[in-house]
Amino acid sequence: MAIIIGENTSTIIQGITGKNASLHTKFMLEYGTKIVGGVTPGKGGQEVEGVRVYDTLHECMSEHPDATVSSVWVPPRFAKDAILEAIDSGIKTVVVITERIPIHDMLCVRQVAQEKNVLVIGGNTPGLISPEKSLVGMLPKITFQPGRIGTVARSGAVTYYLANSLNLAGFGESTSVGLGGDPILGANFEDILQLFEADEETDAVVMAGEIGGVYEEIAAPYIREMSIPVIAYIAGKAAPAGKRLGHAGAIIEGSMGTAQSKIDALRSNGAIIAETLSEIPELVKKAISKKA
Amino acid sequence: MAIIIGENTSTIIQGITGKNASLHTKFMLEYGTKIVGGVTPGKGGQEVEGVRVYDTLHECMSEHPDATVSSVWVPPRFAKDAILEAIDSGIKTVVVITERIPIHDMLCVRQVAQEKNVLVIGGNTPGLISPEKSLVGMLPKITFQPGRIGTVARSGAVTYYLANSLNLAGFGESTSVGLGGDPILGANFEDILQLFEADEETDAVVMAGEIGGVYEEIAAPYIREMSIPVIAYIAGKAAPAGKRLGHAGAIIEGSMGTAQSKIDALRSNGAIIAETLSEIPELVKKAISKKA
Amino acid sequence: MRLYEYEAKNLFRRYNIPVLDSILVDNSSFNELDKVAYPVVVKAQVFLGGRGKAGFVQFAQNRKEAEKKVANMLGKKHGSFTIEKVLVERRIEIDRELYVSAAIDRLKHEPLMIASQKGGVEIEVVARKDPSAILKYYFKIGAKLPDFQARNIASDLGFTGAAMSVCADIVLRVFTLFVHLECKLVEINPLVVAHDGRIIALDAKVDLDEDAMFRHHELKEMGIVARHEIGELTKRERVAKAKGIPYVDLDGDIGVFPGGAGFGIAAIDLIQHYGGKPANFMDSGGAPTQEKLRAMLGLLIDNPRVKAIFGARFGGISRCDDWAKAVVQYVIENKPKKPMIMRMAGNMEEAGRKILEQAKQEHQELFKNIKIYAYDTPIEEVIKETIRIAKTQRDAGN
Amino acid sequence: MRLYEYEAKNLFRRYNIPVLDSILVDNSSFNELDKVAYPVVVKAQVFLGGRGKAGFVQFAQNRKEAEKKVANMLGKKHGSFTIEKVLVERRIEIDRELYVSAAIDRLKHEPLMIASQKGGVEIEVVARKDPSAILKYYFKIGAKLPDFQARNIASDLGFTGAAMSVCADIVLRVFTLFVHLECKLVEINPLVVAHDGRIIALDAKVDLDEDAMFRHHELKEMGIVARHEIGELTKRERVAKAKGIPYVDLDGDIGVFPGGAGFGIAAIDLIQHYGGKPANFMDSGGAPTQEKLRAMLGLLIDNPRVKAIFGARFGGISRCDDWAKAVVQYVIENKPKKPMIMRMAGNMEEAGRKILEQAKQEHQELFKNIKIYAYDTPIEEVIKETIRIAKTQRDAGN
Repeated sequence: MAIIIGENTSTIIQGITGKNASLHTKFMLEYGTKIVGGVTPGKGGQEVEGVRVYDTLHECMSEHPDATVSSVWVPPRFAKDAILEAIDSGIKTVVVITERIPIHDMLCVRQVAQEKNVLVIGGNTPGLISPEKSLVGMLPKITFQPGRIGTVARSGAVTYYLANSLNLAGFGESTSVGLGGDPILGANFEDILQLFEADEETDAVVMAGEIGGVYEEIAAPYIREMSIPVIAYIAGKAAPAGKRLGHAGAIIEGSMGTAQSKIDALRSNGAIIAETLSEIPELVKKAISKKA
Repeated sequence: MAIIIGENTSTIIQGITGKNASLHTKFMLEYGTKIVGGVTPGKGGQEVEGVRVYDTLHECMSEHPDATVSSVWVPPRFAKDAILEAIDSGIKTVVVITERIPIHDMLCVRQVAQEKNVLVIGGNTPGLISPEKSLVGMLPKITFQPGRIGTVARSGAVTYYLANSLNLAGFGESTSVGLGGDPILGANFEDILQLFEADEETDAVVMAGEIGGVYEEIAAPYIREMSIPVIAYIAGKAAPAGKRLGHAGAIIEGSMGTAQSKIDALRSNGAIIAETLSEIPELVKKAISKKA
Repeated sequence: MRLYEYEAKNLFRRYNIPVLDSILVDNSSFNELDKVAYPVVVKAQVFLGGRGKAGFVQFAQNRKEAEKKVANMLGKKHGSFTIEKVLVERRIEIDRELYVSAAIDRLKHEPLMIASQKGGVEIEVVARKDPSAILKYYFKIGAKLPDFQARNIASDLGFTGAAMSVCADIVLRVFTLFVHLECKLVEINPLVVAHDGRIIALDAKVDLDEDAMFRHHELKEMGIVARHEIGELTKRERVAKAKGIPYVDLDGDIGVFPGGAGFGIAAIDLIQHYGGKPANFMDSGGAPTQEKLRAMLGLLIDNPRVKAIFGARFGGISRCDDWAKAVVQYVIENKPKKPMIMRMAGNMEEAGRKILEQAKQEHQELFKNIKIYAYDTPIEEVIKETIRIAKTQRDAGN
Repeated sequence: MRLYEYEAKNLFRRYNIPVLDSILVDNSSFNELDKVAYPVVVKAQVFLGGRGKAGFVQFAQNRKEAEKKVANMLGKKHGSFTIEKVLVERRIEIDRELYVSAAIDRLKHEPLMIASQKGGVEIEVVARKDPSAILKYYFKIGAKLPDFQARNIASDLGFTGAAMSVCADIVLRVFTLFVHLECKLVEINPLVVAHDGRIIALDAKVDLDEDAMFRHHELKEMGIVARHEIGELTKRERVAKAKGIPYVDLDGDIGVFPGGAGFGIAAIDLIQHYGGKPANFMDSGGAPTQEKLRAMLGLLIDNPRVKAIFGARFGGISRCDDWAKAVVQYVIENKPKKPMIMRMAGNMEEAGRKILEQAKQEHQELFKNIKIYAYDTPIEEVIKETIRIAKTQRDAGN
């Protein structure tokens, strides 16, 4: 099964004519992602990698009403409008690659997404992948293998690393989801954990958080309700507190959001804590065999 | 029974320290209206006719949680905020005396009122009266007598006239409601007709509309569903078409809103049409006796 | 409050909605015609529709022809309007005529944008015969029109690519103008695609909410102020307007001195119903001052057509005693001879009655033609009596 | 991005939020002290909290005393900050200290206003021990704060009558500033009631969203631009900043050359976990240019503390081949002697590998200290090797 995207998921690329978007459209198509159309206002009628470009998502959807996923690659100042357009057009999951979206814009997007029950992943997400089925975003395909472990991480590089080390240990992923690095995100850990919990082809979930923000703490209570094991890792234990680190999601703010507060919240709700990335495959193995 | 206001209805006056508001507060109190407080921002702590003035409606409501009606007498530029304050504070019926409220302000008010299920009467209403029980607004008490006829009119003077002629013919009113003369109103005929229909002490309703606007046409289909007779009168048959009459609600616009289009809509839905104000008492008498 | 085309286009320029360069010509500025490129369109500036059919939109190939057509138009009447200004614009080649507006749906009480690919003078016919060609986009008051919605409208208007973006910007600006200035209507009909590809608002209609104008000082700076807008005013209407009294001359002989907003219309109905002819419509507004009440009375007394005056005061926010005081003071100061038949009821009725009684006793001669009835006399009786007295006056040649 | 108190107060003035007149003094502008009325408060301009306890808020009775205290403060360190400017304000008598802010609740993802009658330095203690004294008012982003809500807040702050209206205006302006400039935080602590009845923002904190600053040109006009704000920058941090590279010096000897946003933090964790000491934090951002990649490498090579460099490229939007090209070009041009141990996997890994192999063959000597592992070597192995090599280097005295 996998979550959110599968082999038949029709996907639209917003901002498809951009340099990165068109390059990764090529990669996604090569991977097998079913891209049914692209949108760039003012460039309707063009083609990118054989994909037709529309002026509006509405127009694109009227020709491809089966599309459920769109991915946003537009510059930050246009991101809010692009996401709202996707929500308004009936898209169910919006994967927002754009990074550094203004915070107030994202607060507005969250509000509308919640009202309309739409899953917005990102901004500043590398995307998500259901290996050998579909890839939406810019994850490097080589890192991922099909399997029964779900992964969800805030950092793109950690997502790749996780998959890499799971694969080296003989595991593969049902789906790997990058939540994104912007300070205000659409989907949080809990949203994705719920999807994995409901997925019959996911045996365990690895979640990788980091210092800064409160997403890990918010998700913790839900872990207690889950039937599949959750292995959690928090990056940034060694990060210098009080110094501002460039990755916006990793700023240490207030008393919340320290590595320790996150680890405590997760552990006390039944998550299996990995002290380092390296020990994750071993912990996954144990958790699954214990359950079986 | 009566509708909206009865002898025990706790009422608040917004803008109570204004010249007209304080004068009519006196009249309302004399009539027996239970005014529990007044609000004028910046004048908290004063008294008007023995009624305590609060800075905020919130503060007033926290001391008088039983209040269900408030009446707005503030200048037009503050009316929107005062009405929204009333809605936010849990008031169920807002009687807006203020006239010439900007149209976009009233559109906003209507939107919020609808969401929160609050009845906003006016703007530019003379108010409403349940004779010998309660009076909210500036209707002249002398004109009204208790009885079993409901009246609802757009113009204040027509409301007075109606009651006057019904009384001279031996009838009285359960409640008389002035909808108000502004171009965009809160409550419309249908809202009030529904309340009269549900009121056990109302035997018939007289509705008096006028040229301009679409309120009469909108209400017409509901009349068909009513069990009590509706006698309807439309003022302005003799008004010079195409000339702008000062009473904003009476502007002839487009093909809708002519006296004839209103009369046709009302008649075809079962209303008894009065050609002149004068024949109303006779029509009421007939309608009631026919039904009994 | 409707604006003239040239005023609306000035607003359009302020909001960067593309319009043609144009010049405004009146009797004193024919030399403006040197400043425009020919051929041109000459358009009378009037509020009333149908100016095209009435011959008040004309083409001119050159300055000479334009001058002739302008001169011909100025001073003519369109309905009750005298044409005082004409707008002269370059005539352009047009490929398509579209329709775009922002308006208020009074049935749903919601603002909306309306767009159609079938713009032009026949848009009402399209709306009736082919409603699917008229697209409606509702929005919440207070909310911004999202950019994507503007693009959807531009796309629905048949634009693609770069032209879609240009049109979406125009749609956004129409919306912005509508919201910023709290309009009742902003309408472009037609919005045209010129032969050279430009998208231009060829006509412009803006209807403002007078009651919101106090918030928009920029309008005053542009010379747009609240005004009487329908037809040419009579002398008396001008006087009334200057005093802030809504007043319209009618052609009967019974002066109507109403009390209480809204009753003026019903009073006219009643007078006509009983066979009388009202001489005017008038509205006192919510709480008229003494001075205003006296001015209202003065308008009727000074009108030679008026044979008798019908007055009615339902005292609400406007108190009977104030009303009585104003009447008494007017009578004492002006010693009018015309009969006045009135009815006074409502708020402060007793106090009003005392004032009138006392004045009547002190100035018996002055008040001999003045009758003021109370609560217990039906208004029909008062009206019938007024009609009867007016007839007597007419018959007596007064 | 936090602002200095004086910058925040300039914004407050722009939004008509009442603050005291003040002067800004640095080493070159002591004569400004003539322009203020005494007694005064002298406040160090730093981002770090706790300046009061650290002695960086002082009173002065007269100019002489003020000059001494200013001179004493300038150049001192508060945490890692050097105090470069002080703000000097008239000292006033205070009756009450309140708290007002507009902020973002990151648990609910909603903006809100916060108010408390118990303002002052102990507000955090109040929040912990007496949470009911902290009032929260959530609002929807995009919506205006209704006037009545501002009045409710003013009323909840204990104001009545005219003072309530004054305070409600301040609350509205705080809201407006927060929304207009898309702030993360606008905070007044304390908002004071002066003995003479005035309501004044005695302190001012504003935290801006750097990612929204492109929309707010007025900030640039006021001299407020995106900047590194925490502590004093090291020389290398200044260089990095000038090149747009997020970089923080740490005190270890392993240079971290990350690839892919977010991995920098995890890399530091891993190095520490295996007993190594990272020399820096660095972030490449989403899609670094060749030039930026070479600059990042240069920062590490030029750092004498760095004994070995650990690099990792997970090619996503940043492609492995681009990364490999940048490394090769840097090595050929700069002939670095420091060992570099790297791992490259992901997007365009094959192409990257070819570039590296070819360079290695062509420049064997230059690449002898450079090892680049692939997808199939776990990153822990690469890190462990880096730590081992760094130790060898250290032991060898390199």
